[in-house]
Amino acid sequence: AQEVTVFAAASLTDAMRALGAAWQARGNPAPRFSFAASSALARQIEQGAPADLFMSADESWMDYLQQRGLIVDATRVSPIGNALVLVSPANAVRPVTLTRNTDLLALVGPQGRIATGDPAHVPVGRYARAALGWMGQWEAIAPRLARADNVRAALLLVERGEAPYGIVYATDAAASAGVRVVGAFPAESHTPITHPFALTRRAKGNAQARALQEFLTGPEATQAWQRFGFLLAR
Amino acid sequence: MLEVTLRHRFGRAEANGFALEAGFAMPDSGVTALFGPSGCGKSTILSAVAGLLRPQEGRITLHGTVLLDTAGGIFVAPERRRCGVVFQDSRLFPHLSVASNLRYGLRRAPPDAAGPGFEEVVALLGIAPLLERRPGRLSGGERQRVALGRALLARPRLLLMDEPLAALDAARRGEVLPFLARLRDAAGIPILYVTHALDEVDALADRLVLLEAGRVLAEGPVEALAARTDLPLAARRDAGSLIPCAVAAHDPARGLTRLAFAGGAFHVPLRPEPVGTHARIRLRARDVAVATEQPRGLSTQNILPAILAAITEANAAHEVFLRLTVGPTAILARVTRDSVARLGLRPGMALWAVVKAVTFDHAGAKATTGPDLPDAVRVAEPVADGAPPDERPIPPRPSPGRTPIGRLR
Amino acid sequence: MLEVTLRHRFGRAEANGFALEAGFAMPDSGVTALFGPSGCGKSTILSAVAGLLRPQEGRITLHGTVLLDTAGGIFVAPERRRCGVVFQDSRLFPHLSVASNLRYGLRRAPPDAAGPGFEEVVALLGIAPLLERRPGRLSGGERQRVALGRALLARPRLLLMDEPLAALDAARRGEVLPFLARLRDAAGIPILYVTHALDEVDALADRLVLLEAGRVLAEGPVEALAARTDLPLAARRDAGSLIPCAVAAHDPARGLTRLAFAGGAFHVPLRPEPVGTHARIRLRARDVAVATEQPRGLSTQNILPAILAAITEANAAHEVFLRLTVGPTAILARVTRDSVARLGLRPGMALWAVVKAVTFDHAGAKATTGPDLPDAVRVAEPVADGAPPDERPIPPRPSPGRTPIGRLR
Amino acid sequence: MPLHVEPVLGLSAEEWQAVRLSLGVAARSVLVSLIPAVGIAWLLARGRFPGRTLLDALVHLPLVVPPVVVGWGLLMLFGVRGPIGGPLHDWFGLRLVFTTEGAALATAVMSFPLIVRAVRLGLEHVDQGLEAAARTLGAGPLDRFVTITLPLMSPGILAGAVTAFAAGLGEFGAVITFASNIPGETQTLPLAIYTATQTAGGEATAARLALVSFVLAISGLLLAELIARRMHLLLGRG
Amino acid sequence: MPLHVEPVLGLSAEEWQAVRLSLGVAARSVLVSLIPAVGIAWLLARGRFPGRTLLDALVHLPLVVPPVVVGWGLLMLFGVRGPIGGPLHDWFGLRLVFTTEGAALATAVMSFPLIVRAVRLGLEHVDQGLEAAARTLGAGPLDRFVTITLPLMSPGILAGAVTAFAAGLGEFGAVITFASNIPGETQTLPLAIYTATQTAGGEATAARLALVSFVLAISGLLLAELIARRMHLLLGRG
Ligand SMILES: Nc1ncnc2c1ncn2[C@@H]1O[C@H](COP(=O)(O)OP(=O)(O)OP(=O)(O)O)[C@@H](O)[C@H]1O
Ligand SMILES: Nc1ncnc2c1ncn2[C@@H]1O[C@H](COP(=O)(O)OP(=O)(O)OP(=O)(O)O)[C@@H](O)[C@H]1O
Ligand SMILES: [Mg+2]
Ligand SMILES: [Mg+2]
Repeated sequence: AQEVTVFAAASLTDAMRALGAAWQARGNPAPRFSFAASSALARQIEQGAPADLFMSADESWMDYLQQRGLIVDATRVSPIGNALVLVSPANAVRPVTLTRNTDLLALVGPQGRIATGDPAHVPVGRYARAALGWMGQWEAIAPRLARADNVRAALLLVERGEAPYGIVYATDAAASAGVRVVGAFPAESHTPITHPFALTRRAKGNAQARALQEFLTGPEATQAWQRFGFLLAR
Repeated sequence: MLEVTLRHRFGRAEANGFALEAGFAMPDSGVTALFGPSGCGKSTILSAVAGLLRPQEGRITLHGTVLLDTAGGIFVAPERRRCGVVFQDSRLFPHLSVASNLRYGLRRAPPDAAGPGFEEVVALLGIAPLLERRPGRLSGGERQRVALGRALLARPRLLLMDEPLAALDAARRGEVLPFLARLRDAAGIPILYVTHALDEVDALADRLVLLEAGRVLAEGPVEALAARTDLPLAARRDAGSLIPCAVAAHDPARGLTRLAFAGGAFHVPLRPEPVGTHARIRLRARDVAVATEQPRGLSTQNILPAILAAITEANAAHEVFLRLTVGPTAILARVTRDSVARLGLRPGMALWAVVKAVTFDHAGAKATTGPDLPDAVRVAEPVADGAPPDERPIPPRPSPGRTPIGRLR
Repeated sequence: MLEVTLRHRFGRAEANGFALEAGFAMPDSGVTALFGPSGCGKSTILSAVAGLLRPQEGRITLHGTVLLDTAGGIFVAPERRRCGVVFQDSRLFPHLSVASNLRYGLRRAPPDAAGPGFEEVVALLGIAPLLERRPGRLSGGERQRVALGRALLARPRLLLMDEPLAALDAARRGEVLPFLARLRDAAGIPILYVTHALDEVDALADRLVLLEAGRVLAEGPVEALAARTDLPLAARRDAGSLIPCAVAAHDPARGLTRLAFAGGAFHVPLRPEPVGTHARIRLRARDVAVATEQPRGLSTQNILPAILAAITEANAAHEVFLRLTVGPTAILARVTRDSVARLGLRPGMALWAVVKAVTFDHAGAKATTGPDLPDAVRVAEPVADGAPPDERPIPPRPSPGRTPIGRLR
Repeated sequence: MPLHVEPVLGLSAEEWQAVRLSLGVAARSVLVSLIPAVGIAWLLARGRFPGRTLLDALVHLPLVVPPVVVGWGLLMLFGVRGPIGGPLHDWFGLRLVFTTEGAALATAVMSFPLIVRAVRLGLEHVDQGLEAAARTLGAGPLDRFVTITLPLMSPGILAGAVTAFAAGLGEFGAVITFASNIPGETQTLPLAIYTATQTAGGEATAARLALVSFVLAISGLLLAELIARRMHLLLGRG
Repeated sequence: MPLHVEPVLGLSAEEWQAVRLSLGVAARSVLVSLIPAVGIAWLLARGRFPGRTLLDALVHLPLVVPPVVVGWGLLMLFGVRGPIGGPLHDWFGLRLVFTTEGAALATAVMSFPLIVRAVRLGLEHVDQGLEAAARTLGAGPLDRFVTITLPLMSPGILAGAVTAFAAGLGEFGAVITFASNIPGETQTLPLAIYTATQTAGGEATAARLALVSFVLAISGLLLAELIARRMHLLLGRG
C-alpha cells in the first residue's frame, strides 16, 4: 500500500493522532503526519512538499493553494467546524453571555489581556477579530490582545493565569483541564469556522490517500470528531 | 629580620618531582641574593615569601610578625603582607598609564607607612618622561624601572625581586643596574634578590643564599662566600674575591683614583664618586697573577705585596687557586699547575700579586653588612710601580642610618 | 655567494619610522655574522633573505639565482628559496614529535638535494634521546638544538639564524654553542648569523657585517674588524683581537697545550683537540699588559716579545689601546694613560706582551675565510718563562674541501 | 495628543515601532545579563567547586533547548502563578509577561550562553600574573577584580555584549511564547517579520524588515569592531 | 519484518526515533558546515579583501534574523521551485525540503555563525610564526595549511563543532519551516517537543523530551571538554 502523508494544522493534532491510530487499526499503513501552522504547511506544499492530504485550520490557506492549482479541487471538503469560545482560568467561575452589548473591556479590567491567536495570521485570531468587530469592540480590545503564535500558546497563557480571558476554539478549550469555557460567541458573530481538507495535486492518483480522506469524512470518524468537540458541517 | 623555613613539593613524591626544603634568614637592610642554577627553587621561595604560593609546610616571619605558619594555621594574604615584588616580566598593568601604575600600590599603602614620595621615586628612577605613556610603549629597560618604582611606592617592608634583569639584553641591563644600586642604597628597605647572574650578585648583594636543587648550600656575606673555593661559585670562570674599600683620593692629572682597602690600595681609572665613598671591588681569580720577584716596567697598575696562604684545587684539571693575603684581606689567584711548579710556589711564600683588572661595584653610600671595614681605612704603602696620587683626608664613614631617598639628587 | 641590497621603511617617512638601507655580500662558506644593537634591522634583513618579508626595494641573489628583484618584479616564495631558518624562539611544531619536526623539511627537500642524513644530524646534535618527545617537554637548549637540526635537514643552500642563543641562560648557551660550531664546520653550508652578543661572534663568525640604525657600518673578516679601534666594537669592554692558530703540541705532564700562530705560540691549559686542529683564540685588550723589560718569576704563561706599532684612543677618558705586533700578528692591549707616561711608551719600542688570559674558540677543522694563515705555521721561539712542550710535527692543514659530516665522529 | 509618525524609509509607523522596540529589548537584555554573565564566567573560568560542570551545562541550556520551550519554562517560572513571578507580582506588583521587560528577559536568557562564552574566553586571556602583582601591591579581591581583571577582560565582555545584542535582535521563539506578540510592547522586529511571513503576500514586507534587522545587527558588529580596536590599543595589544 | 521498538526510559518508539533523528541531524549539520566554516573563518581572520566586513555580516545573518525567517528563506531558495532547489531537483532528482538532509541543512545554516566564530578564534590563536617556519622548510600554501594550521586550530574547530552540535539539537524554527514536522524524517526532538505542547496534556511529554535533549547536549559538551584537554596536552599547551 502507498504511504500517505498528511499535513495538518496544529490545532488538529489530538484528533488526528486518534484517527490515524484508528485508520491503522483497520489494517492500513500508518499515515505520516506533519503538524504545524497552516500557513507554514501551505507554503511548504507550494514548494513541493510531499503532502498528500492537507487539513487547514481555515479556508484562506486552502484558497491560497487552490488558486495556485496545488490541490485537487474536487476533493476539497469542509466536513468539520469549530466554535469560538471565551475561556477563563479554571478557578474563575463567572459565566458570561456574549452579545453585541457585552462590555468585554470592563470584563477584562484595566490591566487584563485577552489571549488569542495573532489576528494577522493565526486563524483563530482572525475569527476573534471578526467576532469582536461584530460586537463593536475590536478597536477597544485590539491593544489589549495577547497575540499568540497558535491556539495552544494562547490557551497556555490563560491556563497560567497570565491572561484572565482567552478566545480559542471550543475543541482546544474542551481538551484543556486548566481553563473553563465562560461563554460562547454567537455563530453569527463570525464566518463559520470550518477546517477544510483536500488532496494535493501530487496525490491525484493515490488511492490510499483518497481512502484516508473518505475515512476522515466517514461515519466512524464523525464520532471521533465529535468526541474531540468539533462541530459537524450541516 | 626575615626568617624563612619552607618545605614544599611539586608533583608526587615517587615521581621525580621537585622538593624544596630550605631555611634562611636575612637582615633588616641591604640586599640578600638568592643565587643558584635554573630550577633550584629560587622563584618558589620568593613566591612563598610574597604569599603567592602556599607552601605545604613552613614558617615565615618578617620583623617579628608571622606571615605564615602552617603548623599554627596562619596564612597572611599577600595583599596584607606588604612585600613589594618586582617580577622578571615586569607585569605592568597594560591598561593603566605609567603614572597610574606607579600610584597603584601607593594608593593602597597604609596612610601611616613611611617611604619615598612619588616625585622622589620618579626622579630616582629617571622615569619622569614616561609618566603619561602606556606600558606597551616602553622598552624592556624602561618597563623594569617602572616596575621597580611601582613596588617601591607601595611602601613595602620588604622588596622581593625575581631576576629583574634577566629579560634584558646587555645594554638594557647596564641601564637598569645603577638604578637598582641606588634603590638599594636609598630606599632603606631590605631586598631579597633572586638571580642566576653572578655579575648582579657582585654589583648588588651584601649577603648570599646559595641554593642547589631546593636546598641551601651556604649562606653568608657575599665577600666570604666569594672567596670560598669549595663552593660551586668557584667552578665558574669568574670566581674571585670581593673587597670592601673606600675612595681614598683622586688624581685627575694622572687619571687615577685610589681605592683604599684593609691591607693596601688599588689604582683604578678616575671614578666620579667623591672621596670617602664606600664601594666594593671585585677581583676575579683569573685576573690575578703572581710574581716571585717584584716586576719592573710593567704596565699593570696594581702590584701588591702578598703572602701565599694556601693552594687549593680549582675545578679545572690543570689549574689551582692561590689564596693570597694582603694584610687582612684575602685575594684569590688562578694559575696553572705548571706555573706553581715552575715558580716553586709554597704556602707561606712572600709574593707579588699582579692585579690586571679590577671590576668596580656600582657605587653609593652603602651600608655594608659584610665583614666590617675598619672605621678609618689604613692607608697602605704606595704601590710598587708609581708614586701615590695626592693624598686627601678620608672623611668619616657615613653613619649606619640610611640616607633618605629625597636627599639623593 | 649571497648578495643582498635592501631598502625598506616601516611606518611613514615623516614619522620617525625605521628605515633600512643595507647591502652586503657573503661568501659560499663559513659564518657571516650580522652584528648590531637591538633594533638596528638585523631581523628585518634576515626575514627579507628568507622571503618572509617583502622589502620595498631590493635585490637578493644566492649562488647566482635571483631570489628577489623588485625592479624586475621577481619574488621567489620562501618555500622555494631553500633557506633554512633557525628562529630565536625555535618555532618547533608543538603538535609533532621531535622526530616529525626534524623530518618536516627533509620530506619537502628536493630528492636530489645533497646533505647530511637524518641519523647523522641526530648524532651531530646529540638529540637521539629526544626523538619521541613533544617540543613542549624540551628544555630551551634542547629546543634550539632540534630547531637547528630541522633547518639543516631541509637541505638548505643557506642557513639563516636569528639570535638562536638569545633566549637561553648562560648554562644553556654553553650547551648549544659547541653544536653550532660543529654544524658550521661539518655542514658546509654558508650561515648568516644574527646576534648582538659579542661572544657568539668570537666563537662562530668568520666574517662580520656591522649594522647600526639600518645601515652597514663595516664589513669584513672578524679578525680585521675586531682589531679596528675606530668601530663601536672597541667601545665595549671586551674589545680585543682574534688570532687564527693551530694546535702545535700537547704536554700532558705539564698540563699545557701549545698553540702556534703566525708570529709565535701560546700555552694554554691542556686542550682535547688533536694536534693540527685549526682554531682561533681571542685576546681581550684588557687581558694584555706590556712590560718594558722581560718579566721574571711571573706566573703568567704567555709573555711574547712584541713591537709597539701604535697608540690609539680608547673610548674611556684615561685609557688607550696599544697596537702591538708579534711577528705578522697584531695584538691589542688596553692600558691607562698613566702607564703610558710612567713607562715612556712610544711607537716603535720593543716590549713584552704579558697575556694573562686567552679565550679559546670552539674548535673544529675550520675553513677559515679570514686573513690567511701560512700553510705551515712557523714555530715560534719558546716562550720566555718556560721550556717549550714536546714538539710534535704539525700535519698539513686540511684541504679547503669540507669534511663531510658523516665522518665527523 | 497622539504622536503621529510618518512612514519613513518605506516602513510603516508600526514597523518603526518594532525597530525601536527591538533595539530597546536587545539593549536591555544585554544590560540585564552582563553582570550575571561576568559572575558566572568568572566562576566557570576560575572556580574549583564540585558543581562546576553542571553549572556549565545549565548555562548552555538555552542553547540546546528549543526557544519555545525556554519561553514556556520562563512562563512557568516568571508567570504570575510561577514560583518567582508570583511573589514578584504579589509583593511588588511587578509583571513580566506581556511586557517589554519580559521580552528583554526572554531575550537575555536566550543569549546568555553566548555572552558567558565570550566573557569567559576574555577572562581566560587575562594574565593571572597581573592579578598576583596587584595582590602584592595591596589590592584585595574585589579591588583587584574591579581595577585589574575587569578592564583586562573588557574585550571579551564587549564581544559577548555584541554577539548577544545581535542575537537579541533576532530572538523569536522565547519572546513570542513568554511575552506574546503585542505591537508596541513586545512585538519586536523578528515577531513583525514572522507575522509578515505568515501572511499571504507578506513576503515583501518580511524581506524589508529582515533587511532592517540585518543592517542594525551589522551596524552593531561594526561599531563593536571599532571599539575593540581602540580597546586593544588601550590595552597595549595593538 | 518491521522493527518493533520497545518503549525504553519512558520514551515511546516515536520519541526514540526523534532522539536518533536529532542526533543524526545535528551531526550531519556539523559535518556539512565544518569545511565551509573553516574556509570562511580563514578568510575572515587572514583575508584582506574589500568585502570582508560584509562577509562577516552575512555569516552573522542567521543569528540576527528569526529562525522561522531563515527557514522561510531556505524554502524559497531550496524549494523545488526555488532558484537553487529547482535545478537540483530537475537535474539531479535531489530534494532537500522535507528530508532529513533538509533538516540538517537548516540546522547547519542556523549554527553556522557559532561555528565560524569559534573556528576563527581558534585560528587567531595559531602562531603565524609556525606557518612562516613551515614555509622556510619548503611547505607550500595547501601543505602548510593541512600540516600546520589545521592541527593547531583544531581546538577551535572542536569547540565550534560542539557548540554547533548542541545548538543543532535545539534548532526548531528553521527546521519546522523548511523541512516540516514529519516523524521519522524531519521531526527532531525540538519539533517533537513542539508537537507535544500542541497536544492537550502534553506538558509532561514536552518536559521529558526537553530533559532528554538537555542530557544529550551536556554529554556532548562533556565529551568535548575531555577531548579538548587531550588536545591541549598534545599541542603542548597542557
Ligand atoms: N606549579 C608547579 N608545578 C610543578 N612544578 C613546578 C611548579 N612551579 C615550579 N615547579 C618546579 O619547581 C622547580 C623550581 O622552580 P623555580 O621556578 O622555583 O626555579 P628557579 O630557581 O626560580 O628557576 P629559574 O632560574 O629558571 O627561574 C623546577 O623544577 C620547576 O619545574
Ligand atoms: N612590522 C613592523 N612594523 C613596524 N616597525 C617594525 C616592524 N618590524 C620591525 N620594526 C622596527 O624596525 C626596526 C628594526 O627591527 P628588527 O627586528 O630588524 O631589529 P633587530 O636588529 O633584529 O633587533 P633585535 O636585536 O632587538 O632583534 C625596529 O625599530 C623595529 O621597531
Ligand atoms: Mg625563577
Ligand atoms: Mg631581531
